[in-house]
This record gives sequence, structure tokens and C-alpha cells, in this order.
Amino acid sequence: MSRAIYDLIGLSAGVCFILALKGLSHPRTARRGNLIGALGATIATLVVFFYASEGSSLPLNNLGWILGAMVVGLLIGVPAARKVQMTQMPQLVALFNGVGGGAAALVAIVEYLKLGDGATVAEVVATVFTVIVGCVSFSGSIITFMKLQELMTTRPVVFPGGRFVIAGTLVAVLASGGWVISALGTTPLLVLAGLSLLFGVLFVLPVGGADVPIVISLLNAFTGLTVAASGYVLDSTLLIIAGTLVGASGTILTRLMAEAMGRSLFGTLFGAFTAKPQDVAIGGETRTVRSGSPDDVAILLNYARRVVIVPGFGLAVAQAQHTVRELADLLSAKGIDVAYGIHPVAGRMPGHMNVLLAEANVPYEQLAEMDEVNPTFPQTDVALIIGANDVVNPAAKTTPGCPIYGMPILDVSLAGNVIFLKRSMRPGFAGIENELLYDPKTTLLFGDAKASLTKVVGALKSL
Amino acid sequence: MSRAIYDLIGLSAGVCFILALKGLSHPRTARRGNLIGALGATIATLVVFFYASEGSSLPLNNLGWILGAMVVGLLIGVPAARKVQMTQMPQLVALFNGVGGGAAALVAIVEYLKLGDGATVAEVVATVFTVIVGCVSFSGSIITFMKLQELMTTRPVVFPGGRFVIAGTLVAVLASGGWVISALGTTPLLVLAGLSLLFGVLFVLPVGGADVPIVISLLNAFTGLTVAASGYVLDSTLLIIAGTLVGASGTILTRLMAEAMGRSLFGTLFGAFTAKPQDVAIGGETRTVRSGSPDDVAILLNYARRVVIVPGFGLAVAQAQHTVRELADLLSAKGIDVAYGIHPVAGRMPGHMNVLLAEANVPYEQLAEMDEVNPTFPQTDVALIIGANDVVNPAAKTTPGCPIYGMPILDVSLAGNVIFLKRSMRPGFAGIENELLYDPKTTLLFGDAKASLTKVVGALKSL
Amino acid sequence: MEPMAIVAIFVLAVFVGFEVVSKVSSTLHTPLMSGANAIHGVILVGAIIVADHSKTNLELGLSVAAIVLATINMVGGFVVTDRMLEMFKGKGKERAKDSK
Amino acid sequence: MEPMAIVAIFVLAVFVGFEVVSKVSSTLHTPLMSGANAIHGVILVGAIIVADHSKTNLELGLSVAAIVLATINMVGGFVVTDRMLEMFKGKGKERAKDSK
Ligand SMILES: NC(=O)c1ccc[n+]([C@@H]2O[C@H](COP(=O)([O-])OP(=O)(O)OC[C@H]3O[C@@H](n4cnc5c(N)ncnc54)[C@H](OP(=O)(O)O)[C@@H]3O)[C@@H](O)[C@H]2O)c1
Ligand SMILES: NC(=O)c1ccc[n+]([C@@H]2O[C@H](COP(=O)([O-])OP(=O)(O)OC[C@H]3O[C@@H](n4cnc5c(N)ncnc54)[C@H](OP(=O)(O)O)[C@@H]3O)[C@@H](O)[C@H]2O)c1
Repeated sequence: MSRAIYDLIGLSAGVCFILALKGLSHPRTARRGNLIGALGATIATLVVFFYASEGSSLPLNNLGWILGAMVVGLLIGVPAARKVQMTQMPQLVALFNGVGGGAAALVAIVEYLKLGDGATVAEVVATVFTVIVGCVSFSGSIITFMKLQELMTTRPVVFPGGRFVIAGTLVAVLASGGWVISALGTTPLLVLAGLSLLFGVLFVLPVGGADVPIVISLLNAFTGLTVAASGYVLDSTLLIIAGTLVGASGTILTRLMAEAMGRSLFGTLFGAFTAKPQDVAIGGETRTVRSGSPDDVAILLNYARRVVIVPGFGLAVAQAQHTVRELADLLSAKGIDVAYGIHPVAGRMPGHMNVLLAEANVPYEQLAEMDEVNPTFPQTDVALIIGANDVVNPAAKTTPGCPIYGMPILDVSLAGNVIFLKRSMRPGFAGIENELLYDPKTTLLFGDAKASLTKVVGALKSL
Repeated sequence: MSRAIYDLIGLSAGVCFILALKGLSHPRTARRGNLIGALGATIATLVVFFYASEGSSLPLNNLGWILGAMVVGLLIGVPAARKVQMTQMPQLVALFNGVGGGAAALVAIVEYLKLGDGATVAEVVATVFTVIVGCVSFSGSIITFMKLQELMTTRPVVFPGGRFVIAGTLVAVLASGGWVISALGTTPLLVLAGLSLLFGVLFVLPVGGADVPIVISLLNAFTGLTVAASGYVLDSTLLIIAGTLVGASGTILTRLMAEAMGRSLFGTLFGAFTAKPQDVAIGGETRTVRSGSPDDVAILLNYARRVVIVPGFGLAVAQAQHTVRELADLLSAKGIDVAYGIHPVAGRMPGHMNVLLAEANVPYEQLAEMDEVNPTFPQTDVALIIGANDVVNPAAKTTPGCPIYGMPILDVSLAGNVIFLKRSMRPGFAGIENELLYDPKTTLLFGDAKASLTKVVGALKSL
Repeated sequence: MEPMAIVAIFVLAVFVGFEVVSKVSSTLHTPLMSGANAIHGVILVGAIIVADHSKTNLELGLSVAAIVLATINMVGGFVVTDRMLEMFKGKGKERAKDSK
Repeated sequence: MEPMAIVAIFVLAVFVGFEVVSKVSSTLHTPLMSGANAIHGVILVGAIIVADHSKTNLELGLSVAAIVLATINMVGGFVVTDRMLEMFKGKGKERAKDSK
């Protein structure tokens, strides 16, 4: 295949990627967009097998190894993507992003090993950039994965003097980058890779749970940039375009996500350098709460004129979406006005609640976004909070310095009655107490959300 | 200046153009966007004077001629742009577009004269493309200018067999293009240019008045593409980027404009090939109309609860925007609900009415777009139509084949009373009768819009 | 420049052009058209280049004509666009708020 | 390819990337991130190229590892994105109408 044809096919794959991102930005075309992206990736992958680059010939060298490695990748990636539960998708995305960053770093390392004296400074710099950012993306993503999978604490990990350690590591990374550029060699490269991996870990550790998705998105954009840099070294227009697209759109997306969560991007990014250990009192709580029975809840609901259901992560854990719909239908049938108040970051990924409730065929008109539903709480008789916590926690307004401070919340406390369905007094994702649980107008119904809801539905029917 | 720096500066000018288009797409940033575009153009123009291209040296050859020509251009362009009246801007834009196309064609012709045997086929093809499209854009824009300036009829000019003549000319253009490519020479080039100019004229003649802005926008996109092609021949990344940007955004804009006017782009474009002479009966009308005095109009308005003012081209001609505002304020003060119904193509350019009423500081909340205002006409007591005609002409719904058929209109006939302020029974821009003038619920107040409005205001005050 | 690079630049610029204006409100159609029109006046750069390279009087004459026309297109275009947009001045902020 | 062309391609691709996603609704943040994530799995192409060029066992070993990781990234990414979006199925039309 001639270079021109190879390049044109590569460009058409790049166009597929543009159309994919475009499609993914609109609900109606999102799925098609993803398929177009997959098509582009398939085209791009197939075409390399038919083009003999300079100093090489067809079939590719090490073809067996290449195909074998791809099969291994398929056998790992596809089942993982297929079997994962809805609630665990965010960490899977983090993991996939990490391995992508790792792959880019490895490609750069191999390229580096082969760079002779003929290499231009720009090429060496691009290689070093890829190694650093790829490694940071790899180790950072692993940490985010562990946080989301709750293999480690989701709270910010900060230790005294931590920010000096982080800043010091960054300086060391940059210094060894300079070393690699000035003195080509394997040892400096290994040092660089090691330091970069360390920096990735230190960079993500101080990030609080709620900021994790933002960091995943940022690392995703980083990985895109490394792919673009690899494209420069490997002289591949496709990689340059694809990588830059992901880098640019990822940056915007990171900003949008930070806005939706009411976080400052700057604070999230440089939190690592400024974070100080915080004392948030947890445990040792002796105040009393009012817990109720399913019958109490059913009565409250039965005499309401307007009920707002606030779903959260616990709804997803309990897989109670169908039961909640049953309850809502029952209430509607009694002439009660029912709406779902959807917080943009309820659950563990943006859109989590929408996806979940869509699965149960909840009528779209009943889903109200935060800005729509907040003004209606004063006219609401009951706010029924199912497995949500952080998204209704008034600490976001009242406690400067707490991890969710500044995030807009659903103002359920303005409703006549507040009902929480949760299993215990344990805090939510951000790991902070919720004062609202102790509010006199709050009723708690302990237990798994699905079981509790089923009981409430039963009680309502027998009223 | 080294080539790299020259190119980088050129690229930054290209970025300015992108930011300019981006800015121009939003009301708040539009003016700044235009200034950024002007900045980019200034940078791009200055930098050529400091870069000696291959086989040339600084200062540029013919520098005196170059600067002199630029001064002449400035002396023509700036005063024209400064002095033109608001109502004549569309034709000025058409003219500017035309001269741009002409410039591109001339550049291509000069390049062509210099192309030796070393020229690649792609270069020759690009040159021929630029000559053709540049000439079409030039002569086509001149015709649109004449139509808008009413130097010639605004109605479609069609003659029997016209479409065969047009199709024949197009074939001849393409054939002589092939001739130029196969046999480099001046004669074929002149033939090509002449035929292209002719084709531009024939292409635009059959376009009906209402479609003229769409055609200007299309020719604008064409000129952009010729600039991109010139950039290819002249090896200028800046021209490629700038030209392609204008070509692409112009194409989208053309489609958006066509949509806003309810026209099919295809019909507009290929109308030339399919248009048949139409018989639309004009004149010889003997039906009676009901014309009223300013007092009659004032009384109708005084007892209305809701009045919708529909401004049109005549309001711009009469410069009655301040008077209409006075009237509206007077009515509002009497507790009457007043809104302006703005048709997207009222006037002679999109946004014409918004611009005009903004000048008179009409409160923005009172301006209602067509989709908003149409459902309210049944609850409207008086529709006051000031110098508008086509945009309220029911023929757009009832008379298939008439020039505005299919265009969405303001449904003023659903209002309780319809008042027309116009000078005569003459039709509007599209040149077709308006049945609504003969409707029993219509009152006509003849005279210049400003004079009539002043009288109505006086009458209202003395009621 | 390599043909492949040119094709890539062309394709990307098409996407940028499409995306950048695809949400414009109808009020701004005319200023946007007029601004885009001014931008293609940058053919002036091309006209200056061919004038620099001109060897014969014919070439020079045509180039000079091209410079005059291109300057009119460019300068006149930006000035007229600015005049149109001047009308929106003061109303700008309200409109922006409203269109969000 | 010429450095200048690369810079131009880079700059234009940045604009395309910015523009294309700038209006996305928060519901789609995660699928979009996941889809973009799958797209950078195209580093697989780079991994295959370096595997082809590998001369030493070290190089080959690293390349093979890169291929495995890149394949996981790419294939897994598209599959998981599709699964997320599957949930929107059926609701798609209403949502689209509503978001207009
Ligand atoms: N949406 C995103 O993009 C995203 C991504 C990452 C992180 N986050 C963060 O995640 C949090 C989301 O807030 P949220 O209010 O939805 O969730 P949350 O604050 O994590 O609270 C979830 C609550 O559900 C309860 N729960 C868990 N399993 C349950 C079950 N089976 N039945 C009943 N209740 C159960 C838990 O209490 P018990 O243990 O007592 O039952 C917990 O209080 C925010 O901090 C947000 O920033 C969001
Ligand atoms: N907006 C655009 O982008 C654009 C561009 C080009 C063409 N067009 C076309 O222009 C037309 C616009 O519709 P329109 O309803 O606004 O205008 P119109 O159909 O052209 O009607 C204008 C009316 O104003 C009256 N008029 C003129 N001068 C007047 C004055 N001094 N005082 C009072 N009345 C006066 C005329 O009647 P008398 O002569 O009897 O007074 C005429 O009937 C459409 O066909 C549209 O497609 C629009």
C-alpha cells in the first residue's frame, strides 16, 4: 500500500473519531457515535498490517507476537467490559485510561531505546514528555481505581509536609527529564519512569472522593496528549489528530464536570500542593435520631400532595430502580404529584441516576434536574431520599473546608418532611457527617433500599 | 524572517480568524469577534512585507505599486462601508464578496500565466478551479447587488428554454476548463474566464428576490473555497485555513439561512435549472379595500387588550423605529399588552428588524420571534403591520408555485383586527399580491410609515 | 508542504468552520456572513505575493487590480460588519443573558 | 512531515476537540469521557509499529506489553461505553426532543 493511501485511510479514521465525539455529545446520537469511533479504531488498526513503513517489509516482523498480544488484550478487555456492574463502571473507565497511558509510555520507551544520534531534539523531548505523562496517567489512574473500588479510603490522603514531598517529586521528575534529554541512556530513562509513576500516585492521593471523576477525566486528557506526542515521533497523522482531539475535548470535559459538581478545577488540580490535613469529627456521635417503620413512611406519603424522590448511590447498590418506580406509580395513581430530583453527581458517575431510572422506564417528564426541582421544595410535602447522602448534605453550604463545600445541593430541608432510606448512620462517599439526619423533621427508615421500598409499597397498598 | 516564523505568524492569523467566527456567532462577543478578525487580517498582511519568498528578496518587488494599490482599495472600501445606509448593507456585502471573488480569480490568472512545465496537475487544476469559481462569484455577486439595489427587477428572471442555456453554459465552462488544463495557454484561459462570468450571471438571474441573501451567502462560501485553492497553489497555510474556514462556515450558514426562510437549499441552488416562467396575475385588480383614518386606527388600538406590532422593510425605509417605540410606550402606559412579532426575514437582511429596533432601545423582552408569537395571535386584538408585506402574506401557505410558497409566515389573520400601514397597494419584495389586504377585517392606513405613525400617536393622545 | 498535510489541514478546518458557526442565532446571520466575507479578503496576501513575483506588465497590472479588489473586500468588510454590530451595542448584555 | 504542518494540524485539532464537546449535557459526561478514553486506545497503532521495528528481546517484550494494554484500552473502552449508552435506548428520542 502506498504511503498516500495509508495516510488517507488514517485520516478517514481521524474523521471517524471527530464524528464519534460529536455523536457522543448528543443523547440521540451517542450510541451511534460510539460505534463510529469503534469503526475508526478498527480501520486504523487493520490498515497498519498492510503498510510496510520505511526499512520494513510485509508481512510485519513479529507478526505472531503482535496478533497474540492483541488476542490477549481482547480476552482481558472484552469480558471485563461486559461483566462489570453498572455501579463499577467508573473505576473500569479509570483502569482502561490507565492502561492506555501505560501503553503510550511503553511505546515511547521503545522508541527512545531506538533513537540514535539522528534523533532531533524535538523528537527526544516528545518521547520524554510521553514517558512522563504516560506514567503519571498510569499510576494515577490505578490510584483512582483503588479509591472508587474502595480498596483504599475515598477521603483525601494527606500527611504533614505532603505538599513538599509532591513538589519535590515534581522537580525530580523534571530534572531527570532534562537528564534523559541531555544524556541518552537507559538508566536515566528508568529513573524518569520510576519518578513519574511515583508522582502520579502522590498527585492523586490527596484528591477527595468527590473529585475523583474530575481527575479521571483529566488523566484521560493527559493520555490523549501523550498519544499525540507519540504520533509526532512515529510520524503518524492519525495519532496526532486522535490524541489531540482527546486531549482538547478531555480538557473541556474536565472543566464542564468540575462546574457541574461546583468544584474549582484549579483547586482540584493543585489541591495536591495546598491540601492540609483536616480534622473532621466522625464517630462518637450520641445525638438521637428519629427512625420510623415502613407504615409510618407509608402514612406520610399517603397524605402528601407533592413528593420528591431523591435517588442516590444507594439506589444503584440496592438495584431498587424498579421498586421505586412501582412506588411512584402507586402514589401517582392516588393523585399525588411525584417528581424525581436528580442531582448532577448523584451516584458514582454523571448521569448515573438517569441511566438507572431509564432502565426502569421511569417517565422522562418526572425527572427534574437540580435547578428545576430546588425552587419547588417549599411546596413539597415529603422529600424521600433513597440511598443518597452527600447530594443533600447541608454541610456543602455551612461547613467551609469540608470536602464537598461549595457543591450545590438539593435543598430537601425546605420540604415539609424528610425521609431517608439507608442502612445505617454511615456517611456517604465524601465521608462526612450529615446534620440533616438529626433534624427533627427527618424520619429514618433503616435497611437495604430495595427491601425498605418493598415494605413501604406493601404498607401503602394496605392503607 | 525565516520561513518557520513567517508560517507561525500566519498560523496565528488563522487562529484569529477561527476566534473571529466563534465570536461572531454569539451576540455578546460578536463585535469583539469582528475586531479579532480584523487583527488577524492586519497581521497576515503586514507579515508578507517582511518575508522574502523563494527567488525573491526584500524589499518586495513592485513595492510602490503594491502599496499604491492598497491605498486605492482603502480609499474606495472604507468610505463605502462607512457611508452606506443600514437598508443598503446587504447589497454592499454582496459587492464586497464579489470583488473578493474577482481578486481570487485575478491571482489565479497571474499564477497561471507563470505556471511553467514544472507545474503539477494538481496545481493547474486548483488554478482552473479558482478562476471558474472566482469569476462566478464575481459576476453572480454583481447581479445580486443589482437586484437588491433595485437596479433590475427582484423577481426571478426566467425565459423559455433558459434552463437549457444555463446547463449548456455550465458544460461549456467545464469543457474549457479541461481545455485549459490539457493545453496551457492564454486564449483558453480567457475563454474560460468569460464563460465563467457568463455562467455566474445566468446562475443568479432566475433566483427570486427572497432567495437573494441565500445566494450571497453561497457565493461567499464559494469565494472562501477559491481562497483555499489559491493557498494551495501559493503554498500558504494561512490562505488554506482562512479559505476553508469561510467555505465551511459559509456553507453551514447558507443552510441555516435557507432554513430560517423556509426555503430548500436545493431548490434555491438548482432552481436555475428547473425554473419555469410563471404567470402570477398582478394589476387589473378591481376589488375594494377598506382604508381608514389615523383616528380609526387609534380607536382600534385604544380598546385592544393585546397588540402585536409586525415590522417589515417599510419600517426601515421610513426610519420609523423611534416613532413606533413611542406608540408602543403609549399603549403600554394604557395597560395594553404590546409585543413585536419579528419574522426572521423581515426587512432585507436577517436580523434587520432587531438591529433597527435595538437602535430605538425597544426593550428586548418585547421582541418575540415568530415561533413564540404565532400561537398568541388568536388572543390578540390588533395586529399592526408596519411596512411589512411578504412576511404576513398567506399566499406562502395557499398558493403553491408562488415565489414565497412554503415560507413560514406570521399568522396575523388570526388576530381580531389587522391594520396595514403602507403607502400604496404595491406588493412587497417578492412581487406578489397579498390577499390579506382585501380581507374584511383588514384596515389600511396609506402613507409613509413614519408620517402615519406620528398621526396615530397624535390621535391616541387626544382620545 | 506535503499533500497529505494539506488534506489533513483542509479536513480539520472544514470541521472547525462547521462547528464554530453551527449554533448561531438568526439575528446574527448577516453580521456573520459579512465577517466571513471580510476574512476571505485575506486573498490580499496572495495578491501581494503574485505582485512581488510579477515579471511582465500584464502580470503586474492584473496583480495590482487584484490588490485593489482584495483590499476593498477586506477593509470594507470589517468596517461594515462593525457598523452592523454597533447597533447591538448596549443591548448586548441582555441579549446574551437571554440566549443562554 | 514538516513541523509547520504538524503545528497547524495540532492547533486545528485542538479547536475541533473544544468545539465538538462544548455543549454536552451533564448526563453524557461519563459516556463521553469513556468514549474519548477508548479513542486514545488507538495508541495500539503505535504499539504495533514499534513491535514491527523491534530488534531486541527487550524492545519486543515492551512492545508486546504495550499492545496488550492498548488493546484492553481500545476494545474494552468501546464495549463499556456501548453498555452505558444502551441504558439510554428507547428513551433516546424523548430526551433528544427535550434537550432541543
Ligand atoms: N456522580 C458522579 O459523577 C460521582 C463520581 C464519583 C463520586 N461522586 C460523589 O459521590 C457522591 C454521590 O452522592 P450520593 O448522595 O448519590 O451518594 P453518597 O453520598 O455516597 O451516599 C450514598 C448513601 O447510600 C446509602 N446506601 C448504600 N447502599 C445502600 C443500600 N443498599 N440501601 C440503602 N442505602 C444504601 C449509604 O448509606 P448506608 O451505608 O448507611 O446505607 C450512603 O449514605 C458525591 O459525594 C459525589 O461527589 C460522584
Ligand atoms: N431579511 C432578509 O434576510 C431578506 C433579504 C432579502 C430579501 N428578503 C425578502 O424581503 C421580504 C421581507 O418582507 P417584508 O414583509 O419585511 O417586506 P416586503 O414584503 O418587501 O414589504 C415591504 C412593504 O413595506 C411597504 N413600504 C415601503 N416603504 C414604506 C414606507 N416608507 N412607509 C410605509 N410602508 C412602506 C411596501 O409597500 P408600499 O410600497 O405600498 O409602501 C411593502 O409592501 C421577504 O420577501 C424576504 O424574503 C429578506
